[in-house]
Amino acid sequence: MAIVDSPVVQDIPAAEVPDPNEDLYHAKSWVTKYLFCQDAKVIAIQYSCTALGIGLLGLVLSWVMRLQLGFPEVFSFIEPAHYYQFITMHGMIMVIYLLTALFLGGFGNYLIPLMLGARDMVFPYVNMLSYWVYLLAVLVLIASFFVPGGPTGAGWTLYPPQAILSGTPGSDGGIILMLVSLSLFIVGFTMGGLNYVVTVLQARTRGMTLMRMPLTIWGIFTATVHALLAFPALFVGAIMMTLDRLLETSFFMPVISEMGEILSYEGGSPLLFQHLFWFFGHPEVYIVALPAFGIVSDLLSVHARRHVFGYRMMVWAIVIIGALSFIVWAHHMYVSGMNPWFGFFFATTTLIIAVPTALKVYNWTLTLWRANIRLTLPMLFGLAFIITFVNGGITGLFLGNVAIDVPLSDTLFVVAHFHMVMGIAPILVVFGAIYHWYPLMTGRMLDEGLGKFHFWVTFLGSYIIYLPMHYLGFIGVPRRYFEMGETTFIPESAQDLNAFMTIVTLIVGFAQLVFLYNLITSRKNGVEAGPNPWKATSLEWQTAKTPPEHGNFGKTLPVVYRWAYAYGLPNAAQDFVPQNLPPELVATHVGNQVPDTDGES
Amino acid sequence: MIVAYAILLVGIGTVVFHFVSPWWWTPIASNWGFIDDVIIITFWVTGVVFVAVVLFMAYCVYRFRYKEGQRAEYNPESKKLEIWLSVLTSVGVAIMLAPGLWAWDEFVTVPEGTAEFEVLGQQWSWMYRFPGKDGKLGKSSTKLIDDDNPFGLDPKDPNGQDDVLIEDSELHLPLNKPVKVLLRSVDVLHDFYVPELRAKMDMVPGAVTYLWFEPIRVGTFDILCFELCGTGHYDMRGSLVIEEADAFNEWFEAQSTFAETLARISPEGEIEHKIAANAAENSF
Amino acid sequence: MTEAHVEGQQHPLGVYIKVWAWLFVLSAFSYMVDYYDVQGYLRWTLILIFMILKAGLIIAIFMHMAWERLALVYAVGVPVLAVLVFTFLMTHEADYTFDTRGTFFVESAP
Amino acid sequence: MSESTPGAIMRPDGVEGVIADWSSDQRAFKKVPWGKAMMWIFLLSDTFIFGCFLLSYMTVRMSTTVPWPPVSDIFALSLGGEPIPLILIAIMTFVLITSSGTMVLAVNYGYRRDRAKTVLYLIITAIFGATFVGMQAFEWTKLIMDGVRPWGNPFGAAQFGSSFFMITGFHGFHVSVGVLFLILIARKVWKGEFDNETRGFFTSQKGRYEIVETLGLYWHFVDLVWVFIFAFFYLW
Ligand code: HEA
Ligand code: HEA
Ligand code: CUA
Ligand SMILES: [Cu+2]
Repeated sequence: MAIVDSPVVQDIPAAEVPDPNEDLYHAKSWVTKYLFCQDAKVIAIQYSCTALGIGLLGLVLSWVMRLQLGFPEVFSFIEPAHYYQFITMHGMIMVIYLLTALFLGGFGNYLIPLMLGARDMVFPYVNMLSYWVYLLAVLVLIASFFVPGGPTGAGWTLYPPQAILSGTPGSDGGIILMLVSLSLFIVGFTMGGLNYVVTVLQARTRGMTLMRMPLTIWGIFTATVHALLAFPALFVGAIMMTLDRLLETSFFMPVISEMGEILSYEGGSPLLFQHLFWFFGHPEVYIVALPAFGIVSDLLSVHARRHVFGYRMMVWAIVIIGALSFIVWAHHMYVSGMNPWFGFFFATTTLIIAVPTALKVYNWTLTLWRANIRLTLPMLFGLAFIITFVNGGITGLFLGNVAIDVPLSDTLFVVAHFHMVMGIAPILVVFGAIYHWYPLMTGRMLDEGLGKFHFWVTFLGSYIIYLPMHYLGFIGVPRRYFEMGETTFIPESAQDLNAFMTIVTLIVGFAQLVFLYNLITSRKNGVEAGPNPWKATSLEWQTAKTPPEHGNFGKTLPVVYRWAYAYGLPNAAQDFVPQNLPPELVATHVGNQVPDTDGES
Repeated sequence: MIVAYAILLVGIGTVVFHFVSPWWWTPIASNWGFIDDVIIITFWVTGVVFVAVVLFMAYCVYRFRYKEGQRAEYNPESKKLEIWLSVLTSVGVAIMLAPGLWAWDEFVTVPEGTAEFEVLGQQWSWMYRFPGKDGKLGKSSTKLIDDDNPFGLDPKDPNGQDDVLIEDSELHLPLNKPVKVLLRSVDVLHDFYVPELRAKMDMVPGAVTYLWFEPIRVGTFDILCFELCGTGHYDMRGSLVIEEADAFNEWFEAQSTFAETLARISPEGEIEHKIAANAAENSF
Repeated sequence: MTEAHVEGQQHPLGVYIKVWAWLFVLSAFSYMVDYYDVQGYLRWTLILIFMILKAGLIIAIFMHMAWERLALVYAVGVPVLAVLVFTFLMTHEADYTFDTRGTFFVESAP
Repeated sequence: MSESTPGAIMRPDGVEGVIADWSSDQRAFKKVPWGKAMMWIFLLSDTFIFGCFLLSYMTVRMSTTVPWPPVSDIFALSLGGEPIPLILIAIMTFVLITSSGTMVLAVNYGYRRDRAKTVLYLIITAIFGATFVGMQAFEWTKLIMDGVRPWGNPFGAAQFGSSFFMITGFHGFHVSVGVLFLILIARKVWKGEFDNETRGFFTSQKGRYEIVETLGLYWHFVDLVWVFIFAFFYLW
């Protein structure tokens, strides 16, 4: 407990590095201030808006997909090829262009410097480039909707040979633009990612040890490291597939007889791509999950007015999950025809990962124990996250247990699993985080009433979409089917259930529009937040101004004396003690912020 | 208050739904019942934890809701509790994993002497090939595929001459006879799955994959392609008829062999009709 | 060579020259393996040994890893294990593919 | 080698030092400037890229049933009538190693604030680098004239050509980028931008001699990758 116990502060060592960024670069013109801006906070907002914008497209695609599934043959404009293009784009947009970009580019950029007491990222210029390359990747992605043949319909997993053969929609231009867009995304992300990692490792303020960082930062940091090491596999896969498609090399292509015609490929290995893809893909799902883990810990702690339970275990769990997730990838390939021997290895590693994850879940709930829980919006989203994540994680255990995956793989059970654990749980955290940090970014609160509506509809709605979907998976209903048609084994009632899920999807979708409205109007009309409205301890709320200005803090950087979870300290004057409150003031200080960081004073 | 009830409701609702929902396994028709059992085990282990976590949360939200002036307990960690929880979880994992691995071992280990046949996938239809009297399938090559030789069999391989070719999506298998299914694709990835059999495996062009099972129930079942293979993926269906050995043999005899199809193409051509003197006992 | 830690990484030129020479020698050795047409396990072992020695020298001396604090060394070195595991597994995967091809396919042009 | 900086605490060595460094404040890699830390992490990421390239090459080579072409004969070159196997590759290897040697000298002189020598060695390094790329181009031309294409070749497995062009192409791209930066940095050193800490035109960050070391890391990495390519692609 020595590390976390804050009343007894160890010495803050003398500065090794004097405020290394005090001579900040200052923008000279409107263009460099708002458009090509190098301030991480502006870049963060650019990232977030772009990601939410493209996410909205992903959402609309999901409605169209659901319409087809719920009411087959009603919407004649949806052809099979379109359907496959929609699911592909939906999956890819949601996982990569929305969640990865939002958590790392958006939240990462905003929160890392602020929470660590840095003035900016270490390489602001590269950081800015990162956003513009990301934007370019998004534009290329959108462009693929307009090329002849449309976007690719190979599924977001892009498995060759089909991805580049003519039997799959979008195999002319669509797949190439997809691969180009992914490569651009990776290049752009790498520029940003190096910034996040180096900032965390090398640019913390005095007293901010790694073991005092808020879990948000731990989550984002580990996810970024993950991304830097996992994206290379996708990058290499994308390059090789581009070559296979354009130059007819045979990396992934064996001899193929397509529609009676023998193609010129020979000797390649389709499974190689799957390994590369999942060597990236599995870490990728944790890239999406780990920031959510971190952020939700902070949301729960702040709004339960209690420290996170078992902070050190939480940190180690993140790190262990991170490390293990590089050796579980082939659990997506149990029935891919790979070497059967792998099943034993990967099932074991996969289920081992459940142990640190389970500990995180326990610690979240134990954070609530003997707390003083305020049911604010971020808290509600946090609670809902735990439920949906446990539900989705547990179904992961079914799939991870190799023999069980045999009947369940590629059924709707898998779709239900990953929507529960990825499409809902982290999305709920995103919403909670937006309700939590919006006041910091804009100085105003989001509307509470609209927020409650948004919460209940989204949480309950999406839960009842995906819970029953598991059972369709048990029946044996396949995923990625344009329509089921006649079968001997699927009961009539399954179609009614599908229609029900579609209707709920549309209702949930409507709630998102309400959220969007709230997001836009509250910028002008929201209640003034004032400094540190949630009475939080972490540094981002201790800035001189709300919203923080360029350079984040006042003349001097804050000095950190304790961990970020000093809530309910017995001998403190109030129920929270900011990280930078000098020890001698703990017993007396009352107020939302620590006095002398108030900038100009 | 409402929130606590809502959480409670979600937890209880989930359990109730599990027991009353009309949607559940399609009745099994193969020897893989053990996989279903492992699922039931997993349901119990994870279900208990799910309910425990949700109930605990509901209780906390109800009991420790905000009161002005109240302070939360300050007690950052408890080694003892965390060790206990890790151990219990690990035990839970072991209870699920052990039977799972055992079942997988069964699944990938084909018993000696199991009869083989081949399923051939292509966009977007199924074909099947049985070994003839010799019990051996001839070698193939995708390069040899043409209209006259849709399976791409090697005409020079004596084992292939008596192979029985079924250019139709309907497959028949005899009851209670274990079979090893060799899966081959000529173009893209496909996946052979019959929900009642519980066994599926991808078909990979440029390789041959396999699975095995023993049919234990007579009936006609759907064969579906379970790996996205292009626009026609959803329409790539077949049917599997499991029947008594007599009925099967009758069907089987009516099919033609590779040699016969070759002969049909070039009647005057010399075709060596090699039939292994002693038919292997693992033939159909 | 720790005395010269005043400003960044400064080391006597002698070390660099020696390592440079060694790199030449080792490269020459690995070239000899091919030139004299050594085959089989001996070939692979020799190639690997020379490769690892060369790589080690470059990383340790030219890239100054030998003088860095272990915190950095581990941070850079440990993740590479993931690639090694991946490679190891892929050898088994490739072997398996090769075997099924040999068992079931004929190698013949139309 | 405990070292003490004014005002800093004594740092233990070895594994204890790892723990001490990682649990300290401000920075985890002591005395490592931001640029260098960034380069190391970038190189780690790049290692994964090259690792994936090489293991993909390994996988396709091991799984194809078509025999692999006789590499050492294909890369043989006739010098004075006799074909000598792999000779060009051997020369390229020596060129790259030499450039690595000159680079390390440039870094060294940079830290000694010896502007002229730094520039000299940077330029020499760039020249060797460019020579390497030139020989690579020659190699490609020769191979293409022999009929090797990304999609096939007369000597054996098609994956030989595709892997060759892809891997050496990607490596050559790294070398070329390195040459560009060598010239760029040489120019900056020459103009004294690192002595008076001029701010970069784009980045508006101060120029420092550390940049030479950072660039050095990149250059040695390119050499390092070649060691593996040489072993696995040409010799194996
Ligand atoms: C955020 C994303 C995310 C997360 C966190 C996870 C988490 C997990 N996933 Fe999931 N998964 C996906 C996203 C994610 N997954 C996606 C996108 C796909 C499909 C891709 C595609 O094919 O398109 C997929 C597919 C997928 C498959 C492949 C299925 C198939 O295609 O056949 C498998 C198989 O092993 C799997 C397993 C797991 C496991 C074991 C976990 C574990 O990490 C879960 C751990 C969590 C818990 C276990 C819950 C908490 C624990 C407790 C409360 C204690 C109770 C536990 C015990 C008693 C042990 N997932
Ligand atoms: C994070 C990832 C994510 C998210 C959020 C979603 C959200 C949804 N998804 Fe999707 N989905 C995937 C990832 C995701 N999905 C992936 C990877 C696939 C596989 C593709 C493939 O097979 O190749 C898939 C496939 C998939 C299918 C299967 C298609 C098939 O196999 O035939 C279906 C069918 O119902 C579906 C439906 C939905 C629905 C109804 C929603 C939602 O409507 C659920 C409820 C909505 C919300 C909770 C709100 C979400 C909010 C936003 C997206 C932010 C929007 C921005 C603003 C409000 C500003 N998705
Ligand atoms: Cu064949 Cu899907
Ligand atoms: Cu996974």
